[in-house]
Amino acid sequence: MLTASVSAQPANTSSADTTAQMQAIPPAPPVNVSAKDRPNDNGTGIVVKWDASPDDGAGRNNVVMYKVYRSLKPDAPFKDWVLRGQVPFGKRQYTYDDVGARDKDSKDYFPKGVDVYYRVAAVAADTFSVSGNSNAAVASDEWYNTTRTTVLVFVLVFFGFTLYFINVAKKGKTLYVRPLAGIEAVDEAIGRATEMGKPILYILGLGSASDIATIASFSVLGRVAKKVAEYQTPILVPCYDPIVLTVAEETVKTGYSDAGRPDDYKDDSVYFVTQSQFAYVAAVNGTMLRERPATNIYLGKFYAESLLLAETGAVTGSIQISGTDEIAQLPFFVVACDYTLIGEELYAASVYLNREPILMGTLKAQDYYKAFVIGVIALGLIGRMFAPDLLQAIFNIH
Amino acid sequence: MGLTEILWQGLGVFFTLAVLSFLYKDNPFYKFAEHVVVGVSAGYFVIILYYTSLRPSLFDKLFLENTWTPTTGHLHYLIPLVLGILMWTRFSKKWSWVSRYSIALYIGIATGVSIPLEMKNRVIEQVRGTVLLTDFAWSKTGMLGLPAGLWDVVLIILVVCALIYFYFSKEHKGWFGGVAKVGIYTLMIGFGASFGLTVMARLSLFIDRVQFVNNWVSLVISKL
Amino acid sequence: MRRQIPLLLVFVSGVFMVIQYFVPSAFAERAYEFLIDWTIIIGIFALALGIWSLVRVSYNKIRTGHPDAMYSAITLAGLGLMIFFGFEFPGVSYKEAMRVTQAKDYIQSEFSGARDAAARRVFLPESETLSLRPDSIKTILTMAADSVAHWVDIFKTSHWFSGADLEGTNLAAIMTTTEQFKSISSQYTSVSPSDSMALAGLAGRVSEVSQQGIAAVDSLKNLSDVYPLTGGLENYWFIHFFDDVMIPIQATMFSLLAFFIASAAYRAFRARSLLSTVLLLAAFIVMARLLPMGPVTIGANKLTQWILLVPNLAAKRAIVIGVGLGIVATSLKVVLGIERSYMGRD
Amino acid sequence: MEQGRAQSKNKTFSEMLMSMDRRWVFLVLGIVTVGALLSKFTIKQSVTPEVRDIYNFVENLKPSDNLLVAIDYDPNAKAELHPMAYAILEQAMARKIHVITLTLSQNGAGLADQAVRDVVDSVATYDGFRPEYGKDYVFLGYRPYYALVILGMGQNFRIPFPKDYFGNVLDSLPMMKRVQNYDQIAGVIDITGSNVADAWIANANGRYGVKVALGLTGVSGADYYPYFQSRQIFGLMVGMKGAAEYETLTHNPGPAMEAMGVQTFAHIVIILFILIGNVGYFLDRRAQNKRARQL
Repeated sequence: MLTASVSAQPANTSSADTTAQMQAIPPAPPVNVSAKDRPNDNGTGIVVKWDASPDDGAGRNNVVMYKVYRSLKPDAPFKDWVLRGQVPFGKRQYTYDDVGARDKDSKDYFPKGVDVYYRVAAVAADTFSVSGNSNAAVASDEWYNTTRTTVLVFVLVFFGFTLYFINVAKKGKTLYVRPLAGIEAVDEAIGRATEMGKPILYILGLGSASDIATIASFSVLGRVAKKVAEYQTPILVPCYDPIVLTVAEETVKTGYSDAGRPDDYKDDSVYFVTQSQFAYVAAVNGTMLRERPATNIYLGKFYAESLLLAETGAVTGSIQISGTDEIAQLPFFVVACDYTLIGEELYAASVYLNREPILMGTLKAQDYYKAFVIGVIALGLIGRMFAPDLLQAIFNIH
Repeated sequence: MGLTEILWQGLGVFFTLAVLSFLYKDNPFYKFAEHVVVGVSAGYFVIILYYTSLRPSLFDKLFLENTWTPTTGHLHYLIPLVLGILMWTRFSKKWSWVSRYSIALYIGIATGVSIPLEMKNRVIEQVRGTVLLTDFAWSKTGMLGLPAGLWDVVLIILVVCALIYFYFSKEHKGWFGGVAKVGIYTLMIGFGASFGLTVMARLSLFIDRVQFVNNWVSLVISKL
Repeated sequence: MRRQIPLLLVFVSGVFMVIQYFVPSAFAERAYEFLIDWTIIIGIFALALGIWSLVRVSYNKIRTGHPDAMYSAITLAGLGLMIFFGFEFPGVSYKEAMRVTQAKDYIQSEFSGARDAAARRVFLPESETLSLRPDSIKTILTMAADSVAHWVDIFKTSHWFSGADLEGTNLAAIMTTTEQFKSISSQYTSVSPSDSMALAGLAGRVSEVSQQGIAAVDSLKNLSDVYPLTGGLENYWFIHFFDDVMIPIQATMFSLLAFFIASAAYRAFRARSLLSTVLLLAAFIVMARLLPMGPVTIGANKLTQWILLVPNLAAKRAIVIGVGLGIVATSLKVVLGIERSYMGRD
Repeated sequence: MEQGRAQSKNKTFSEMLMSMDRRWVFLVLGIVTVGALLSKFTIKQSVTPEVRDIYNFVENLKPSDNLLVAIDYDPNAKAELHPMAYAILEQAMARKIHVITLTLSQNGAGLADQAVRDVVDSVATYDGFRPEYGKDYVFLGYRPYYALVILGMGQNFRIPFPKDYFGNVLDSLPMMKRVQNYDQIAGVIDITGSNVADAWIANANGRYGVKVALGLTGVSGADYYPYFQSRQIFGLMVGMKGAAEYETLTHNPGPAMEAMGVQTFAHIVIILFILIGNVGYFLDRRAQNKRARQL
């Protein structure tokens, strides 16, 4: 056990009464220091455990914190031990995750697959004492993260529901689906645009093609393009993200060819504006006032600019159908637009428009899964009384 | 503040007023500001993405600094380079279908990541919040003078009602319809409140613009 | 060939990404980072298609004598000038330009610490108050962005626990990853074995960029002087076009919301049905907190707390669960190839 | 929702109220906001109990009591939180209460130092005496690892702060001689925009039982009301409105009251327009029902 006491008080300590209890006697060191590989990681972590020093809270010289040191050689002089972390006092048993970096050239590289030793110092006001060496431990990475089992279960149950209801739908069992005002308005709105001979403005939002809300919006765009081709109504699709531009072009062309009019597709109907939020909105607002579209459809990811679009659209007197999964923007769409698809309804829109049995099956699966989630909440609340730590473990995902 | 600085800021003030004129009606000043910012911002992003993403994460890995001699060890970065160039097949009508390979990978990776991640971040996290974090403290005085535990129970009931509102495959009639109605009313109260909350933040945006113009005007007056 | 293989590619890459989530091993982690880099790179190449579309549409308007032809010319001029000023000319090497810009105004200012550029370590003086002055932050960020591995380490030469520590404390390592400029906030993570609160202020200060709302526009602007943009980005015209053209227009577009919130409230908050009355009342109560009407305001304040912590929270929770299920369902449909409209038809 | 854009002559009064051209809304809101802003218009805020409790607490302190004010924010949260710090420091120093200030935000030392100096100057000019460093107020500066600092002060201020911001040993400051740990501190007021607030609640109030009050930014403030209800904190100021309420209580109008003056006026305008819209709507519907009954 190595003790070193270096007094912090400069020689000229003035009045004694307030600093009397600052003895130089070091606190007792922590005990039972042990180390083992950190589970569920990429081989760059060791978990260090130790019991509190007898001076922690009760003893002569209160411990304020513990410092964890690491070395590759057990008998290295103390100055070669590397400080890895600090933990405040106040518990009976302590644990510290010593985590480093994966690639070799980084400063904080954690040596993988070699014996590593630990010492823990109990530190008081200005003295400290260091424990003996821990056992040797080796960091290694694992092939399955056990803490993510809960996610695996939730995903597999969802997968199971979806497969089951797709088969049910394939056997031709008709599935009831409640009416969705926003979607029924799409056909009516396109008809209105045709009568007025005005274009339809379709905005896919500020998301990139990797945002699932944008992907859901593509499927609606495909259906709208097919109808627009049949009714010979112009369509305008100003895009914010270059990849969304390419995929939107592809989707609208498909809609026109589905309606048997591939050559009616005009090149400039799907066009790129810019990748900056408010410059994009300035341009789209300008287009709204000049082209006076009869119908504006906003489906996808929207941020602070949602109200700018919706309120300008309201001035031009067009029917506005909106839908997003950005919860912060839903209030503005609900207030300013005629119809709003709230969160999950945006994702159900493609099912409503295609009405293919398989898609209806996936929607049915989603509903049953909601019942499953409500069941889990109920079970969790009851389970909390009987096995709280099991519940903690289930939801401790990292 | 030199004269040129004042002139440049004056340009900023001009554009501020040009955009505010949109409130009255569409006019040449707004059209000018709109078309300028579209061009300038598009150009800005070309430069920013080139310097901050394309060079560091691709060119610097493939080629030694500022020379065309290829580095070793990063050859697997040739794949994204090829996929990126495949996107350019869209310039030609005939070969544009080749770009589907890049788009396929782009969307495949994005959707694949979302399945477990969104299940955890959105669904499991909310269930955890509802199950673990509500402490049903009946003794503690909660909001509106009623016990805190009561509001935890009300919260869970409202979450279930709102979830039921989103049911697609069941007729919203009878008791089921009633529960769904409670759900939609919860949503509407929530939307109304968040609308009201943002009024203050949006007003201060306009206040900042007024101060920007005001500072410039008083600066010019003081210089005259 | 034109659709089957791409759809197969979607399936394979999708399934791999699902499995990779459950495998913590170093290999899976490297593969994940590499694939995410792919999507960023593909996105940037696609930008050329976007710019081409913008140029083509503007040019067509000019060619066909569209009434707004003059304005389309202005857009093309803005685009051309910005790219012209932004690109540095050959000769000045990219790395050299970076060092020149950084050396110019960041290092000379009174940064009193020592810089060990080779080992990418910064030693800060043992000042009683470790309050990092702005120029120290700039130096640290510059070194991190300058290095190939994007690491820099902050060492403090002695610890406030006198006597207890023999070697400088490794306070934190500031790491920058080259993500898209848009998500710059995630670029600066403070990663450190010991408590990272020491420099969280540093990371926190830059992370506001990702919060939409007021900070978004302003911090994008003042960030450009902290983040060591390189090359032509220090060009006089490029900076002024950014500061005096882009920022004022974007900030003022953003501020229009103050008026539109008022007109939307006037137009839409009508007690037509019980539902719209409830919506109106909730907004009314929250706004009433600010009225100078004594007991009414205090009552409104209490009610607002209740609305925010019970109905609003319940609504948010239900929507988030619903959206989560919607996302997983849609992703599953895309990976399994059930949803394929985005792929187009051959 | 047909938007009545055409301005037809024979609009009934209710129709006029109900579907006024929205540009009137813009005009009135614009004039009111610009007018209130340029005329530095301030309104007395109606004060909520959670802010009044902090004011009463400081008001009831005796001159020899020690008040710990933690200025734990950095420049980007300054707009909302600086007015709170100034108002509290001024109230305490003017009443000769011993004020200990420190900061746990790593970019906050400069801000805290500036706030303390400004308040000392304003107390000297308005209250006729100049508070003396070391006797009336002390500034301890910044320390990393905020959790450890709060815990350390529970045992002894000298553990995390052997010296103050200017390098004086703590014991050389008369005011600090009798202060060992939280037992000699009447209360802590933490002003922050970060989760340092949680550490003050858990480590200071939770473990050592010292009274803690919070001053928070508007964004993070909403989630801390439950702590006020459960008495873990004895007071709570949130955002620009909280700061304006405190300025109202201490009768020295400052930046917060000005900012809130404009906001309050603009909110009144918006609420009036909503009422006008609804009055018009009801009059119109009643007129229609009457006409329907006559047919």
